[in-house]
Amino acid sequence: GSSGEKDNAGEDKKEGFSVAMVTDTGGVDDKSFNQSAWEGIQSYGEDNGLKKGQGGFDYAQSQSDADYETNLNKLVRQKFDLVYGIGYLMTDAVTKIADQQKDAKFAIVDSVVDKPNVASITFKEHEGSYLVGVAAGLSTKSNKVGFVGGMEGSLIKKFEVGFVEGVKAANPDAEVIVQYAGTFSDAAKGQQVAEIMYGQGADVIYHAAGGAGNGVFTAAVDLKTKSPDKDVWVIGVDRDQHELGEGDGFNVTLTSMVKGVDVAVKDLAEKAKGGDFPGGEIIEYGLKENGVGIAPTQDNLSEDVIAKVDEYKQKIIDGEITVPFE
Amino acid sequence: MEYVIEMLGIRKEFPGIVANDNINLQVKKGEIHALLGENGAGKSTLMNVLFGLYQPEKGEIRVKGKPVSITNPNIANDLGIGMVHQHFMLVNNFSVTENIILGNEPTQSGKINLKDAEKQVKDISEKYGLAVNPSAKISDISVGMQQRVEILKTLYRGAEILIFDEPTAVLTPQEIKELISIMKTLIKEGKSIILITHKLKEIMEVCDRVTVIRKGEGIGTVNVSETNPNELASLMVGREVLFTTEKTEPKPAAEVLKIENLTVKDSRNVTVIDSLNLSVRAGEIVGIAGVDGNGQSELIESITGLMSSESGSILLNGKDIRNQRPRKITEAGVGHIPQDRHKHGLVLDFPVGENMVLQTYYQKPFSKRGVLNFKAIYEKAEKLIKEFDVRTPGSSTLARSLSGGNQQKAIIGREIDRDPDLLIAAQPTRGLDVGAIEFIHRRLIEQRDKGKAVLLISFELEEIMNVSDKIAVIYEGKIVAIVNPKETTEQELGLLMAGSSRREAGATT
Amino acid sequence: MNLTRYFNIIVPAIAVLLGLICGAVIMLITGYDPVAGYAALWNGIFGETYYIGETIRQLTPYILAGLAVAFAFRTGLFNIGVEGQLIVGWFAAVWVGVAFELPKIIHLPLAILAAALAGALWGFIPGLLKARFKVHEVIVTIMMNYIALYLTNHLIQYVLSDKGDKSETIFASASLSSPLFQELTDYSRMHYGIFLALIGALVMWFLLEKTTKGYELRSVGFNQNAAQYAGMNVSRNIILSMVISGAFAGIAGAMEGLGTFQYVSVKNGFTGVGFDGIAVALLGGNTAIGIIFAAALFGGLKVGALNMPSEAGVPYELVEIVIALIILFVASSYFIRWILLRFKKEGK
Amino acid sequence: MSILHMLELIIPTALFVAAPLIFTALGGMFSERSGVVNIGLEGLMVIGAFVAIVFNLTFADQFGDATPWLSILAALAAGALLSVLHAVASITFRADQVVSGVAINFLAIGLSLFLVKLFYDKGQTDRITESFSKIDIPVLSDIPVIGPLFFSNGYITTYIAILTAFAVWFVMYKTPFGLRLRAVGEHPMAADTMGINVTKMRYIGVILSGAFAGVGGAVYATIIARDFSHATISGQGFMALAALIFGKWHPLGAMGAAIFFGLAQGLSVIGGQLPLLEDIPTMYLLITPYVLTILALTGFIGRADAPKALGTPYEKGKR
Ligand SMILES: Nc1ncnc2c1ncn2[C@@H]1O[C@H](COP(=O)(O)OP(=O)(O)OP(=O)(O)O)[C@@H](O)[C@H]1O
Ligand SMILES: Nc1ncnc2c1ncn2[C@@H]1O[C@H](COP(=O)(O)OP(=O)(O)OP(=O)(O)O)[C@@H](O)[C@H]1O
Ligand SMILES: [Mg+2]
Ligand SMILES: [Mg+2]
Repeated sequence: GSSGEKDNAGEDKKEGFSVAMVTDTGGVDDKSFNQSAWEGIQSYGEDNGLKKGQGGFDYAQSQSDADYETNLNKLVRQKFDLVYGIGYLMTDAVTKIADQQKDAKFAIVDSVVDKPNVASITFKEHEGSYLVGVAAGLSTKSNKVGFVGGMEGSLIKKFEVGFVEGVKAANPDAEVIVQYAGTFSDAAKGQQVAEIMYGQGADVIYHAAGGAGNGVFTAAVDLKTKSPDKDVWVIGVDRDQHELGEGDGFNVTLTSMVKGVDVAVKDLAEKAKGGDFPGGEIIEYGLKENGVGIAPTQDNLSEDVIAKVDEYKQKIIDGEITVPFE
Repeated sequence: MEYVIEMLGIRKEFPGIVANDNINLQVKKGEIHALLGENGAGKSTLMNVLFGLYQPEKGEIRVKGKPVSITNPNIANDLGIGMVHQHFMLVNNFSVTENIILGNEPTQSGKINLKDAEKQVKDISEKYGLAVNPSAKISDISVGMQQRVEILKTLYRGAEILIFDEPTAVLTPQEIKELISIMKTLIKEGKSIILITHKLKEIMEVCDRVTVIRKGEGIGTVNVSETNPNELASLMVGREVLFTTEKTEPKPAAEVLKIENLTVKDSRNVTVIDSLNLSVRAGEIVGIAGVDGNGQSELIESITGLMSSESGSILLNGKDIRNQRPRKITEAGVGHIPQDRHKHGLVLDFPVGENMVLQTYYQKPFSKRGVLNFKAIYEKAEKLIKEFDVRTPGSSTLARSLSGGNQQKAIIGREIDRDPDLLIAAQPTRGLDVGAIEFIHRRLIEQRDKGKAVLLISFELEEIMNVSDKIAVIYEGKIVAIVNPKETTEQELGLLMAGSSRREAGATT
Repeated sequence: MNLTRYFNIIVPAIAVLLGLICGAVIMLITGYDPVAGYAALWNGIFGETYYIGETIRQLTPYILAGLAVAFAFRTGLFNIGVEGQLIVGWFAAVWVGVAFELPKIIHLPLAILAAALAGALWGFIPGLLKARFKVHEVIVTIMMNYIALYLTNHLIQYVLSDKGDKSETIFASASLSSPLFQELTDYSRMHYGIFLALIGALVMWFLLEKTTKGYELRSVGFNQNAAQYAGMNVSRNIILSMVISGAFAGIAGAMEGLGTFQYVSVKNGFTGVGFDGIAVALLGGNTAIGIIFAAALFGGLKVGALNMPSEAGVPYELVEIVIALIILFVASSYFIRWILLRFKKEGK
Repeated sequence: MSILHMLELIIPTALFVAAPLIFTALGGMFSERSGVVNIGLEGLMVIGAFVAIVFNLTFADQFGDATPWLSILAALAAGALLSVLHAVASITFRADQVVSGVAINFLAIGLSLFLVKLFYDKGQTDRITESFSKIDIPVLSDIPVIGPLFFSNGYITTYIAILTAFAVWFVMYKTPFGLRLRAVGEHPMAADTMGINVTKMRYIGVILSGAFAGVGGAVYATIIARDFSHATISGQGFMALAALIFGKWHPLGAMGAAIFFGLAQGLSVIGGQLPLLEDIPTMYLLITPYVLTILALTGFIGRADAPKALGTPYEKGKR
């Protein structure tokens, strides 16, 4: 239900630094970056004793891309001190509203908006993808791994390129099959692509395909259920997608490439609260900043592989390896 | 004498109209009882009440003396009442057998037993002399056979009392003859029949008694042996009716339509018109007589541009109009009263007014610079409605809600008003009452007298003989004979239409 | 006659009322506060000039999409392809918007024309296939929607950008955005397109009801055989109808491309506006004036509903349910009429 | 890649993609054959998907392995229930059938998401744990060539879908019920005069369509999506409608069309890996299924005749 907004509006306004976010059409529980961002905001709110609603922390869900601007505007009107736009799709909306509402503070995730009152948060997804690429290259037995992208574009390209580089670095003999599903939402398409890839002999598939990626997990789990002695793995994306790979007595999730949207969002809110809002700046979260990385659940990786991955990680952090992204 | 059916004091209302008011109808066992009345008099309504499709507001129905309440067709079926509807109630893409057994299918462990059904159909059809092909699709068989299927449907259900609603309106003379003999067989087998028809000749020929209704009210019942067509007609219309249309001698002038060696193939590449020659002069009515399916429709459609032809020429006032677009042909001076008024003649969902300019809407004064002038359109419509006695609540009433006769009058008005050099009238009086028929015939002759050419296609020999100045007999896509209506007989025409040559037919000249 | 007009107004009004009442009942049953919910909805539409502006912005493409569906419907065709036609229209408008810089008086009309042409082309194909090969327009338009989606996505990536996700922003000379409206509505995205939509409605009404061509199109819609008999070119009219319908849809796309967004981006799925257009058209009884009202209702509910979760904690989807019920009630107007007639009789 | 290997890869995936469409298109056929347009198939699938997932999540612990079966039954019931609304509006209240169907689509998505928020306080459900697994059909899968292509690595529901299509064909063309249903859709007044209750037949047709579409949605959600969100069913109902028309309102035709869609989509996936095609932009592969469908319709399938009375409410005595 509703509740709670009126009683704390008065007091909290003064000392509490309120934050809110606009989701894209995926919604706040998309098991992906919107959810991750919302977790970051919630965690910030709890740490600072804020309540959900006006004057505390909140989100506005977009039903279509026409709603981005309306929602951003609405949250500014509700006097949130910092408003996030989640996802590169919101770039233009944030640019425009930032122009109109010069006194308000904004942040955009996954994209860059060059305005003095906007902080841009981006991630080095290629670095994280490189690491899981290494894991895949070392874990494959068939020397064939797959990459399933959602829709083609510069963002997903970063995942693809990083992953392919990682595989090649760890296992020069491995072949990478790359296929785009053409959608971020159609699980059937993802499943079909994955089945065909596994059918071609791939044994590890990394997906960066949003909801379509669920189909990749489905394909793997069902294959494994049917032929338990066959090795099929999926590498999850954005969050630790361990639970998606759960089967009857096994798990097909090799590992996941996590993107610390929650970390970044919370981090920025704390900074802004402390009067240190990085307006006009681009904050890049890479391996070094702990903004991307390999998921903590690594049960299915062997000790050797984990050690090797850590080795590469250090090399990237140290600048010994520069991962390309296009 | 026992009555199998008694309808007493029946009243049926529709919103705003009383279709039946205090009508009595008593049918004796073993008789053919005619029901006569103008278009819209309420005949079909009364029969639909008897068949359980409508519920009467008042009145009693007795079957074999027992009062019954017929609330749906199933009950009528159970009481032994079967109906052959005015518009066939057949599913076109089903087979004959499927149509007959529908709703009453013989089954074998849940599956329709088609073999058994076909055998039953065959048995009944042999018993009553109703030749049908049980496995043929309805869309592939002739109208006559479709009607036999309708009759078989009722017999299959064990009907004792059969209602025929205008069964002959759609039949060719041959088919009518067959139907009459079928009805006689049925009576011999102990059935009773109620027959609705506008053709007084048929009533005189087969019926025992006739009940007349006028404007929803029962006028009375008379024995056929004690009456004559003139009396029946005036009973039903309420005034004197002339039967043979008054006609002066034709004054044929220049040739308006000249068809030479016309050949037409249908979609299956079968030759349906085969080097046909025909000529129609100004000031004369040429009637085309023929059995349905001998190329009449194709002939009309090729002249009017609705169908394309292979070769030959169609000259209108000397100019070839073959394979031109319909618009060109219309503009060249051809008027067309189509065979199927619902399919071609009208846009049923347009008001009567807009239907009146169906071919002329783009011309002045109905359209100016691409914009319609509704004032002019409705003025024209009002004028035609008056002139042609179209009975409609108004020119903005939808054409759909007019009766068939009035729809036909609207079309005829529209076509005649354009004053075409050649007027093609295809079955212009189908299903109409004698009053309306008289009116239409007069209009056709009027056109002729104004010096226009008229081409009349009809399956009714009587109509052809009465109205035409010259009769062209069509057989298998060819004109096989031209006869003078005054010098021929229905017998001779019938034989010619069946394909025998002039000499064989025993021409008098 | 008077009764018909009375019914034409009163029946939709009752349907809307019934829909809202059902919505309230649902909120009550599920433990939400209907008063707060509807207050939030109201505020989301009328609470601030900004929201009013946004509502008008939202209903603008709805009008045009509704006109597109209705135009085809009135001529006997079911255009499920408005969505695809809208997408290609959007793309074409933006393409022209970013490709040249021209005086506004040329540039803006050119961009709108491009959108109309693109939509028309997308309607032409199903129209042609229907007229020439009797292929069912419903399937072809469904397929064309997907083709439009993938094709424009590709072109956005490889033609309008360098493997990017969206185009540049259009030049101001091609923009429909209105400083005046923005000022009046506190920076909403309301734009001049609303005039275009209203003109569109006028055009559709005039074309169908008043012109010779409209008469032909309606004849073909009702009875192809009679139209052919009357000398009309049936095939050409079917194609024309789909082309005009597609052009309306294309212009709806221009509203998004030149008005609301000012750019075009890669789409993960359909915009939904084209499908909503079906509901708008049907709710508006396929008449121009009806569509304007239906679009206003739709636009208002959709924009206002965004305010419901935050202000009253009521899920946004409640409004979708209400919209569905309104459509259902309008569709079942036979029933409402029947009850009204009962009332009238008893009153007398 | 050899052709045979390619087929081995594509056909099983085509079959599972086709299964939900087959069920839904068969349902649509019942409705449309009885004369009622059902553009609400999409919404009916949504409700089926929603109910199946919610049921599965709620009862997985109680019912274990039987859960997916029971959740499909629940979806069947839910689809049937929602379709009653379409039936009442379009048959009893003589609503425009297209309008009513559009309303069903809106209602289904609105209602199910509303309930998801109400039940789980979030926008999409969790992932289900109980689903169907892949099987090889005993004996048949051992047949050389054909076995691996058609009878291995399939979901049981796919085989049920295909068998159902044949069963529906039998019902439609061999039983009194089918004959009557088709008669009602072709010429309701004729059926009426033969003592068939037109209203009843149409109600049955529409409710069956709801039941089948509910199953279609449930199969999609249970096997493919495995959770429920706003995007779970997005356009499959319209594709099923297209399959129905493509298949000329014939059960086996509809099944064939659905499998054709699956194959075309599979081809578009695998096309990216064929030597000749690998360099062409993905877009061409993505639009392949749709272009192929249009070409097929234009080239050799030709016109389809809808049931004659489709879309017209039946009123006794109306001309
Ligand atoms: N379903 C109906 N709804 C409203 N009015 C009707 C309906 N059916 C018939 N009527 C009215 O009842 C009157 C009688 O119609 P009916 O069909 O019984 O005439 P009919 O004698 O059979 O005419 P015809 O010779 O043309 O067949 C008509 O004038 C018509 O106005
Ligand atoms: N649903 C209806 N509403 C209003 N009038 C009707 C309706 N059904 C029939 N009628 C009227 O009933 C009368 C007779 O109907 P019927 O079906 O017998 O037509 P008809 O005049 O014989 O024409 P047709 O040439 O088509 O046989 C007509 O006046 C017609 O308008
Ligand atoms: Mg009659
Ligand atoms: Mg009649």
